Amino acid sequence: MQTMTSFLPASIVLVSFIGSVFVFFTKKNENLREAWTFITAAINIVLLFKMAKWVLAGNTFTYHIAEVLPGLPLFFKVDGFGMLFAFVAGSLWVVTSLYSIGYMRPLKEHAQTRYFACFALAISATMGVAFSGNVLTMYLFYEILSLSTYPLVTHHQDAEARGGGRKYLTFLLTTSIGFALPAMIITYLNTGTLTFSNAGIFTQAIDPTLLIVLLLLFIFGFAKSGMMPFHVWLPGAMVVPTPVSALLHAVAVVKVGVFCVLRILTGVFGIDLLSSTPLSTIVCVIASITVIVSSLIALTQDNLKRRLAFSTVGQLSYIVLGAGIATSFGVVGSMTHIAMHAFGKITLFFCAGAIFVATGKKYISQMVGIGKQMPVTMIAFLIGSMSVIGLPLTGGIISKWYMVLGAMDSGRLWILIIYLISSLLNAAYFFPIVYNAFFCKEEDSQFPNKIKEAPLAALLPPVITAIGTVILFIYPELFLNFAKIAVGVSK
Amino acid sequence: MILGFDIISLSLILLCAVLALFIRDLMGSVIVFGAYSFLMCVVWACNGAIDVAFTEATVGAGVGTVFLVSTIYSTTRIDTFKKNRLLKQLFMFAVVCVVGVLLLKTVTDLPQWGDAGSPANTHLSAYYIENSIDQTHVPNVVTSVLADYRGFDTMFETCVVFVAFIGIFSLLRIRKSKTKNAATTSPTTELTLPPHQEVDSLIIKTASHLMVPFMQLFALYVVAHGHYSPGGGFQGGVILGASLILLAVSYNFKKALSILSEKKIILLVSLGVLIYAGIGVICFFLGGNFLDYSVLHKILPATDTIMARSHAMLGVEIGVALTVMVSMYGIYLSLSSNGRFDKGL
Amino acid sequence: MIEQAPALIVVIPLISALFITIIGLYQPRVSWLLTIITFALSSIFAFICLKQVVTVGPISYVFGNWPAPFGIEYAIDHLNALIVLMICVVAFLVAIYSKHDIIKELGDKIPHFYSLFTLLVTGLLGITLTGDAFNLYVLLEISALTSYALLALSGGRAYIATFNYLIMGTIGACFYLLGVGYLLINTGSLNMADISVILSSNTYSYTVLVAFLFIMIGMWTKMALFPLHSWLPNAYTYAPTSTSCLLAPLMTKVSVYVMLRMMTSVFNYDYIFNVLQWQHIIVALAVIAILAGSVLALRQDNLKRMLTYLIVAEIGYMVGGAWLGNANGFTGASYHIIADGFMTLCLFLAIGCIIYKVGDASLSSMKGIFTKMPITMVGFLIGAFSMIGIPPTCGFFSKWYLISGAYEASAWAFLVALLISSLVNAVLFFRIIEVGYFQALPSEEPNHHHPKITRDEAPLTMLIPLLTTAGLLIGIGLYTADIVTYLIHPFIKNFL
Amino acid sequence: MEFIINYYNYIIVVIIMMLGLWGMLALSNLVKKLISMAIFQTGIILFYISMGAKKGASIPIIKQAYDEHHHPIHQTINNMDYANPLTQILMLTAIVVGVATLGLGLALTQRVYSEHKSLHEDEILETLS
Repeated sequence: MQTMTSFLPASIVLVSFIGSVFVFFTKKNENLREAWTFITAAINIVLLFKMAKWVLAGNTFTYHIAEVLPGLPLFFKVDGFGMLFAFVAGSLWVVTSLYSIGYMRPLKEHAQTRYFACFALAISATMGVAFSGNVLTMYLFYEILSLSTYPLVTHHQDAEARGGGRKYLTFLLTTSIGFALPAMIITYLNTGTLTFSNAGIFTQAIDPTLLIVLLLLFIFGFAKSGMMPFHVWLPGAMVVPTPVSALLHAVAVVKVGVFCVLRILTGVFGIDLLSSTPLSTIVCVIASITVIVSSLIALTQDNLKRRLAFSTVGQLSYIVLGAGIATSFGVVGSMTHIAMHAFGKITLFFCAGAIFVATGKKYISQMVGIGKQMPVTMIAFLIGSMSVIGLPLTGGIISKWYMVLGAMDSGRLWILIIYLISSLLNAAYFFPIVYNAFFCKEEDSQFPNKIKEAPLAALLPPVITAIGTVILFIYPELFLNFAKIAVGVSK
Repeated sequence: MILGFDIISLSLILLCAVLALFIRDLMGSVIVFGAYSFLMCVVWACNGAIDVAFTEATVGAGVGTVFLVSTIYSTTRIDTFKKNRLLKQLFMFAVVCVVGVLLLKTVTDLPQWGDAGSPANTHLSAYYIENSIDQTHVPNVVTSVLADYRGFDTMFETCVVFVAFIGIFSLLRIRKSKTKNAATTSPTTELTLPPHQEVDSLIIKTASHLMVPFMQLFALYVVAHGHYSPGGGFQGGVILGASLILLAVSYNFKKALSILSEKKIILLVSLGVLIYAGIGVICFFLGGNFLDYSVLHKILPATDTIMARSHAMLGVEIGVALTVMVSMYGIYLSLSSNGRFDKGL
Repeated sequence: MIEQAPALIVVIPLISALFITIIGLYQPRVSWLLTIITFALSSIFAFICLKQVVTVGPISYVFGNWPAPFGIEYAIDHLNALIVLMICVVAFLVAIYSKHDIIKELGDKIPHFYSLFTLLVTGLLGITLTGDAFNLYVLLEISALTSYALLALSGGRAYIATFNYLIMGTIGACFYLLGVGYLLINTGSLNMADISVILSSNTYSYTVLVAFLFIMIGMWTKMALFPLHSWLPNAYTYAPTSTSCLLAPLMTKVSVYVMLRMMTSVFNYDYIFNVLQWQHIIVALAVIAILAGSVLALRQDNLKRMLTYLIVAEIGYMVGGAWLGNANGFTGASYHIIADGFMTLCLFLAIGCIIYKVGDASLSSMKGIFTKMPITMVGFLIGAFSMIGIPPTCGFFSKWYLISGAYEASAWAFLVALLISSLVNAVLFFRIIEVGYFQALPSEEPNHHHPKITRDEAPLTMLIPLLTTAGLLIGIGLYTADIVTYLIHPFIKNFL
Repeated sequence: MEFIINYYNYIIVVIIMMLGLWGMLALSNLVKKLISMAIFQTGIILFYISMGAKKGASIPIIKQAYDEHHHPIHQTINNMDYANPLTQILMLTAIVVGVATLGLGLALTQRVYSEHKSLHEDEILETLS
């Protein structure tokens, strides 16, 4: 175990940021602009791999940015969990960018430069969150992310998009300023530090009621995690272009939300404190309610993207639930689930987008028989949904497996039942889509029996991520090891 | 220190104050207010504050009233009354009563009137009285404190006058070329006067003509003799200003502006403060703190450090007088002509 | 020259104001240049003072070489050195900024404007530096008189608004003077440090309470704390842009500083928080101020007017923070003086640029403003983020300390009010961003996806100050730790 | 009676000040407001002057004796003999500030009148709304 001071984490954040600036200033030349996106993404990946080797060896990187408050600096600290998340975000960024080009260009979307610049900025902020060494740094990048994704949410600039954007910002800022900020300050005043540590930072005895209040403030404060009742922005933000949905739901926004909650649970409260107090149960109950309710809502949605959105809400709570169990396995499972769900869900969104690009259809009821026209897309969709449900041959099962192990460890059987019910519900809202797509009666089919897939740039990404989902089943160590290092479980 | 007199005049003052607020005719109100100011001078003189009384007589009762009258002439003298304000007035009365009771409660805590041993009369002021002669050679302690011990205050006080002039001037001054109805008038600086202004009384003209030199002479005495007798830059300056105002009132603006044109007024107002601040700056260059007059003995002939203070005080008083004179005059011109600089009262 | 720096900070602008008036008679355009040079010099000397205070501790400068209680003293400690620097820098930036705006709005009154401008800042600098209670009154009146004149220069509705301000301002100043009178009658002294020594050696009588109360009410009137705020929005809204850019960041903040100064230098912690125990009432007032300011701001359609109500709310921040009675609250209030000064400046400068180009500042005229004036809007955004309290702008850190203080003092209402106000700010500014960024210009048909709005930026003299201020907001934010450790903590250490 | 004599000044001061304050806040005519302002200020000035008064004291001009060569003879000066100069200086300043404010207020009043053709605050507010 070594701690190294290195500019690497900062450089990753900076590279994306500079990339965004370059994108902004090359708006005249579309190809050059897109080239910048890929160059920065590639540099990011390279840098990430460079760090990964060291982190897997059990080391951590730190980088001190500035001491903004006395004794409370902004600083980066890279551990396994941060690396895991950075990898997910970094690798999916490449795919999403590719997809964005395939999606935006045929549709001749406006303001593409703004779109790509904000996208890069959002990634920069995401990396910042991933590498944050204390709550303050995390909060800083969390807010930057909210602001930089706002133009993406309101991309269409019509009344509906503005409404969605308004809702998006209202919820995110209300919660982050109204809950997370005071929680952070109160924590600091009580403990004198905000630096993440696996043992938690509430080392001195502290009023248990205050702890509960803080816990609630933190969980709801990072509303990007979509915990009910602060999930409203997520379906509301469905007006955005599909690549943005992918970004929101899989790569950056919501994942940053759960990442933050997980960080708070493991790094501020600590597993030991959670499990030794009723806090763990509180987290589990909140998360369980969200899991079940959102799954039920998802069942009733006809708009494919909205159904996916509610599915996301449920899956995010899964992750929180895994951490709420407060056992090593549970936490490893939920950390890994960030990655697994990201790959699965992004596949689904890519598919939804590909369907929209190819046919212009948005509603599930209009997609009967679509498998005949777009078989590749729908197979990818199948794989994605399997992963989200947690079926074998996809990465989803690995993380779910760990979470179930964790639940058994903690001896709370009702959590197992929650997992079971929710998995069934997941299956219930995904499989009919796939089933109808392929096995509908000939006369119900709304599509000609002729293969007409979306353009390659929109088709390739879901295929890549679907394959990624399968690979993650075969080699889960890619992300599992990071999670294990983060939690301190031996490989 | 005639106690009974004090009490009587204070009661009269109260009466005047009430009247000034409630007379419907604004002109009457202003006149009563002038009386109020003069009675106030009396009270202050009774309390031993001769310099303050002097200043109030010239500034408050004199020039202040002139300003008020000028304004009423440029606007209206009728104070319309509306019933719907009664509620607000009652509410404010309640507010004021609360504050008043708060203050009245302190009265018994205060040292008795005329108590020479009260803290206010012993700590700083005793130092000034006992050391003024030794440290500055100026018998009038008010002058020495005003221009030396607390000279920095006084510099800004002069500045206040300067600011008032510049403020009023820039607010009111209208250059006809800028206004829309330029057709009705000729350029302002070259003034032609409406005929009724010409029908001035010869008696007034002659009387004021005779008075002005004596006023100015007296004013100069007040400025120069401020070290030894009541008075100083402010009082003298105001009297000088008043003499000019008298000319402007009894003659016309053309005559007034021929004595001091607009440009000269601005120049002299600035110059007065500049003299004051300049003396302070010279102290810088001679190695002292700002306004440390004692270092001036290095450049003043045949003076020691103490006399240097005395001399420098005269210098700053002249600066004060200059600014006050010209700005009072300038303010009057602006107010009485509503900024047009064509005709006044 | 270094040891004369405290006096030079004030004397340079004073003398320059006179020269501006004189030279302005012949060369009106030179006054702009003179003003800039003046405040550049003042800033340099203010910085020298700050450096000296940090290295050797508080400075005392006596005028006329009379020892402290007898002559007038400038007492420079860590906090007011910082605030003086802020005032100089703000004045410097606004001076640069005002060039085009003044030519457009005021025409031939340029030298008068700059003369009053310079004197106003002189007054504010003096108020901040002086250690003499009566000297403070004189300077208070200088800054007040100049501000009346400056505010009314634009004409129209500004006259009656300024008249109301004049009445309220005079009441404030008179109350202050009365308070000083009560102090004088109790102690016989005018020097703040001297008064403090004499006061603490005696028992605090009822007259001291009245003195304190009146000084506070005077200052609250001047700073527009909630029930006494009614003059501020009108006065600042109808004023010339450059005037409101100068007054909005400085006037109220300096009054807040005087309040802090009186609490720390003249009275002491024990008297204010243990003997009087008014803190609950005043924090409650601050809460109402914050909420009322925020709610009233929400109802405004004119941006400038909206900002004036935000000033009312921000005053609540500082008053509340100072009266929480703990280190964090006091730090927050002190730090917020600086932060809010630059924040308000940044927003007012941005709005000024918009008014200069678009003509008015109503919400509906903001359509397409991002395309038209992108650079201005970058500055506006940073100012807005700071107002909302998004790190790493300085607005976040002042909120941090204020919330910390509120938590420690268990002032839950204040804490909630702070959060609500942040959210209201978010709503306010994102409303503008939404209109300005995502709504096309009125002339454009709605479905046109590539609006051809030509860029039409404000002149460089306006943009440079704006961007500098925006940069300062982030810079101050990143150096919060240094500011707090080296400047604010040494200041409050003696108080608490 | 004793009480009245000892504190008469202060009581009048309070009444005058409150009268002025009330006028500033409650009266509607702008000129009246300014007169009230001046009354308020003179009230404060009277307060300062009253605190500086000393029974049986002369005005604060030191009676200086000189020898035949016009050199001042050193003498002990008793604080009790002269009225308080400090409060007087402060009030000199206050008077000047007062008249400056009055002047500026009057200038504003004239401008308000030419803008709204009224000196009545309520009337002006009515025309504005």
